[in-house]
Amino acid sequence: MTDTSGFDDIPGTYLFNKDRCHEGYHLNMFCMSLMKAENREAFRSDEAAYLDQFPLLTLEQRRCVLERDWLGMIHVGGNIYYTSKLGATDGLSFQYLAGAMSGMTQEEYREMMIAGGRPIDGNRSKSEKG
Amino acid sequence: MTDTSGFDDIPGTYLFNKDRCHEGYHLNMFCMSLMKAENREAFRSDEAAYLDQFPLLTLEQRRCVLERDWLGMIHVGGNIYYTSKLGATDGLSFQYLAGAMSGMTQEEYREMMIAGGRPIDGNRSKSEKG
Amino acid sequence: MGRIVAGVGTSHVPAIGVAVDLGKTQEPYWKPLFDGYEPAREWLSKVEPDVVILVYNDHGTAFSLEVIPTFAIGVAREFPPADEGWGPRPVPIVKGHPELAWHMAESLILDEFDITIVNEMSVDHGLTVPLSIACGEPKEWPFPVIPLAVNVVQYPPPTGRRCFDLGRSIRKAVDAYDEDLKVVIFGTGGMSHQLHGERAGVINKDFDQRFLNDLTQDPQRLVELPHIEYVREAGAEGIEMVMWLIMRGALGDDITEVYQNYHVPASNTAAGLIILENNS
Amino acid sequence: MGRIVAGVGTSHVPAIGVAVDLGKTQEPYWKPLFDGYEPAREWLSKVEPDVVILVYNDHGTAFSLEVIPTFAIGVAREFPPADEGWGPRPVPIVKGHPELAWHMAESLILDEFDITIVNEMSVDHGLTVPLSIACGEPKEWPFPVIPLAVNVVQYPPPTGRRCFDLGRSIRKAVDAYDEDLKVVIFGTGGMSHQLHGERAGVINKDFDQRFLNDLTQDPQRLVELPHIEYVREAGAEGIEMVMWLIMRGALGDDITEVYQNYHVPASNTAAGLIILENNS
Ligand SMILES: [Fe+3]
Ligand SMILES: [Fe+3]
Repeated sequence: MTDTSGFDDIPGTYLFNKDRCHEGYHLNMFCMSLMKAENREAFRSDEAAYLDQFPLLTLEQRRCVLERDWLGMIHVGGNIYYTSKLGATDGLSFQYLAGAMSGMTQEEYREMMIAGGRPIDGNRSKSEKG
Repeated sequence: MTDTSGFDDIPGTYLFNKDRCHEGYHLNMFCMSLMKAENREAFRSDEAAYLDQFPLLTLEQRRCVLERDWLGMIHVGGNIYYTSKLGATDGLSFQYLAGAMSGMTQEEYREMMIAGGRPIDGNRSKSEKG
Repeated sequence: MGRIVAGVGTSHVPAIGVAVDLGKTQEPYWKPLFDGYEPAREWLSKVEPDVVILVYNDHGTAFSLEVIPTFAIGVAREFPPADEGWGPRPVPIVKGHPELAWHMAESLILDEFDITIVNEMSVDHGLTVPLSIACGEPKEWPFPVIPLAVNVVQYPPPTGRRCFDLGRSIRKAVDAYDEDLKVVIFGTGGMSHQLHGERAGVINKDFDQRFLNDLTQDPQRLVELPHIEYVREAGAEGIEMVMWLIMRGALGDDITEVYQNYHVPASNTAAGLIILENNS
Repeated sequence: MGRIVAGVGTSHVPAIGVAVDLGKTQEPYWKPLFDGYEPAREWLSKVEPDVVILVYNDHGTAFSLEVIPTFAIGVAREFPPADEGWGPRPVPIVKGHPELAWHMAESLILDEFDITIVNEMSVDHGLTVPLSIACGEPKEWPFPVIPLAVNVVQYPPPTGRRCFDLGRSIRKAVDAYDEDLKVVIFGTGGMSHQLHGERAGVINKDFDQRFLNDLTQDPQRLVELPHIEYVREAGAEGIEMVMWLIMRGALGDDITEVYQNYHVPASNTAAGLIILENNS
């Protein structure tokens, strides 16, 4: 079998592999539907009703969407290029989403990036981090 | 350049290459739309109006469709796997279409096939044929 | 580990599906053909594959001219029969095998085959007719199926060599699968037929029978056969036969032909069938 | 005959496009980055390519999880900018070059690359941001563009070696084109960035600068770099850098680096740019 377990040792990182593709399929396809202006409008006017069109979403996936739990979405198979379309619908930038997922305010995150970004040292492997 | 001119020497044969893909694009996409029952119904109830939804069809392509000029469709970029969907809409089999394109009645064509098919000898190249 | 125990080559003529669906298989036109399928059905029901990898081409159905993948593998749980213009065939939904299919996709891409991964698609006669040929009319297909769609409609199709090499890489992938699975691979399409133009109906029995025989006797000749030979000799749509080379490539050098059948006509087409058991 | 005269590597960060579209390029946050792009713009306006081959990845825009091609080439006359959730970018429609694109598709498939041919698609920031970086804000893009989309979103992307080899095959195709065409190839994406998860924001300047330098000094090291190295060292989305190897493979052995620029941050990303002239 193709062994991707090495990737699991990288902290705070979720390889979008076959399992995540499968788990997140309908969540990501919901996000993709927001590429159309009329769908964004429909979603904004009644989020729960719009989500009803995606009956294969799990309850947890729905919760993550409704509560804008950006890291939670990743945990249940969301892919950032898809969830960012929900972000765009809300007028949020990739930088806001990145901050939200890593537990920082947008301002803190922005300052970290201006200072050179999150350091790679200490962030390569869970054991190194541990 | 990739040279496909050798294929032009094969009589009565139209390689579906880049030029035919380009020329026949909208004709074939129209045919493909007939894979939905509701579209078949709309087409049947007013063929010309239905075709108006495909404004990039040439006049000749429209004529071929409206007159069911099956060989003509091939000459203007139609691909048999697409035009056969128009055939299916009309309740016609591949065998009917093949007969029509080769200038035979369905019965003549069927008999030819039962007798072993169109012979390959004499049908390999235009020069051989000529 | 997985094991490819056999390969099946078969035509996938739509009219064969129509004959099954309309209960015409015992009519004089069709009976000789279906009689020829009987031994293959018996063989397959004895083999009882755990999974079938079914190599076929989509005929402008799930894919259109909009997006034309050279090789596409279906990783979905199920694949509904497509509506090709006369309503979907009344056959069971095709169940997939996402675990092996994803494993194959990963393995093939890392082995430098540029596969397209497909999570949702319908399947046309190219896939369902071989199932009808091999299984008759069961309530459910007796095994899960991994669809492997090959572009042979838009020129250029993959070369014979590329198809054969893809077969070898499929074998590596199946061998490396970590569950015991008995796999049969189908290569479908052909044999000689031309569906379009003034030359429609061309049949070349010599070409076809040499092709069938050389699957065991001289596969290298087939691997090197250029596209134009298929088109000139076996009819424009005879080019589908390159897909049989994927099946052949997935078998080892040591194979045994256990059955061969050839019948003209099935509608516009020479219907061939071959069963090759893999000894290595 | 066609001639690939140069390769450009550049990031394609969406926020760079936003900065252009909202007129923010002279604000303190963005000015240093855009100042660094000036020499590249001057260089490109002097080269005046007849066609640009632009290697990028689609970010779940034209393609979705439904159908995931490993390599896809756009053969259309034009490609509209996509709506990625905030409306399409207010940039010109991208004109294609169907003649060269189809020739490449044919040549690549016959050379055993399993390309997906695409007749209709929109293009997202992955393609339009490099154009903004290279050309500023013209009324029309100054050259036709052949989009070459690579899957780097769904694991597994193509290997570095496969990308490099694809570049070589692209070069063969362009060389064999029967019209005089001056071609520049762009490899885009990266450099280090991670957009998701608790590790979002990771930047690895050493990795990036070594990558930039090794495009001329040790391309073989890059060709052999496994996916996990990119992900661990350059952030999960840093894997996009494999696409630069297609550009590098399309150049010969004898190349000259004429410009290099590196700036942190562009939003979440280390923005790199390199220009390599092809001497052979
Ligand atoms: Fe077929
Ligand atoms: Fe990107």
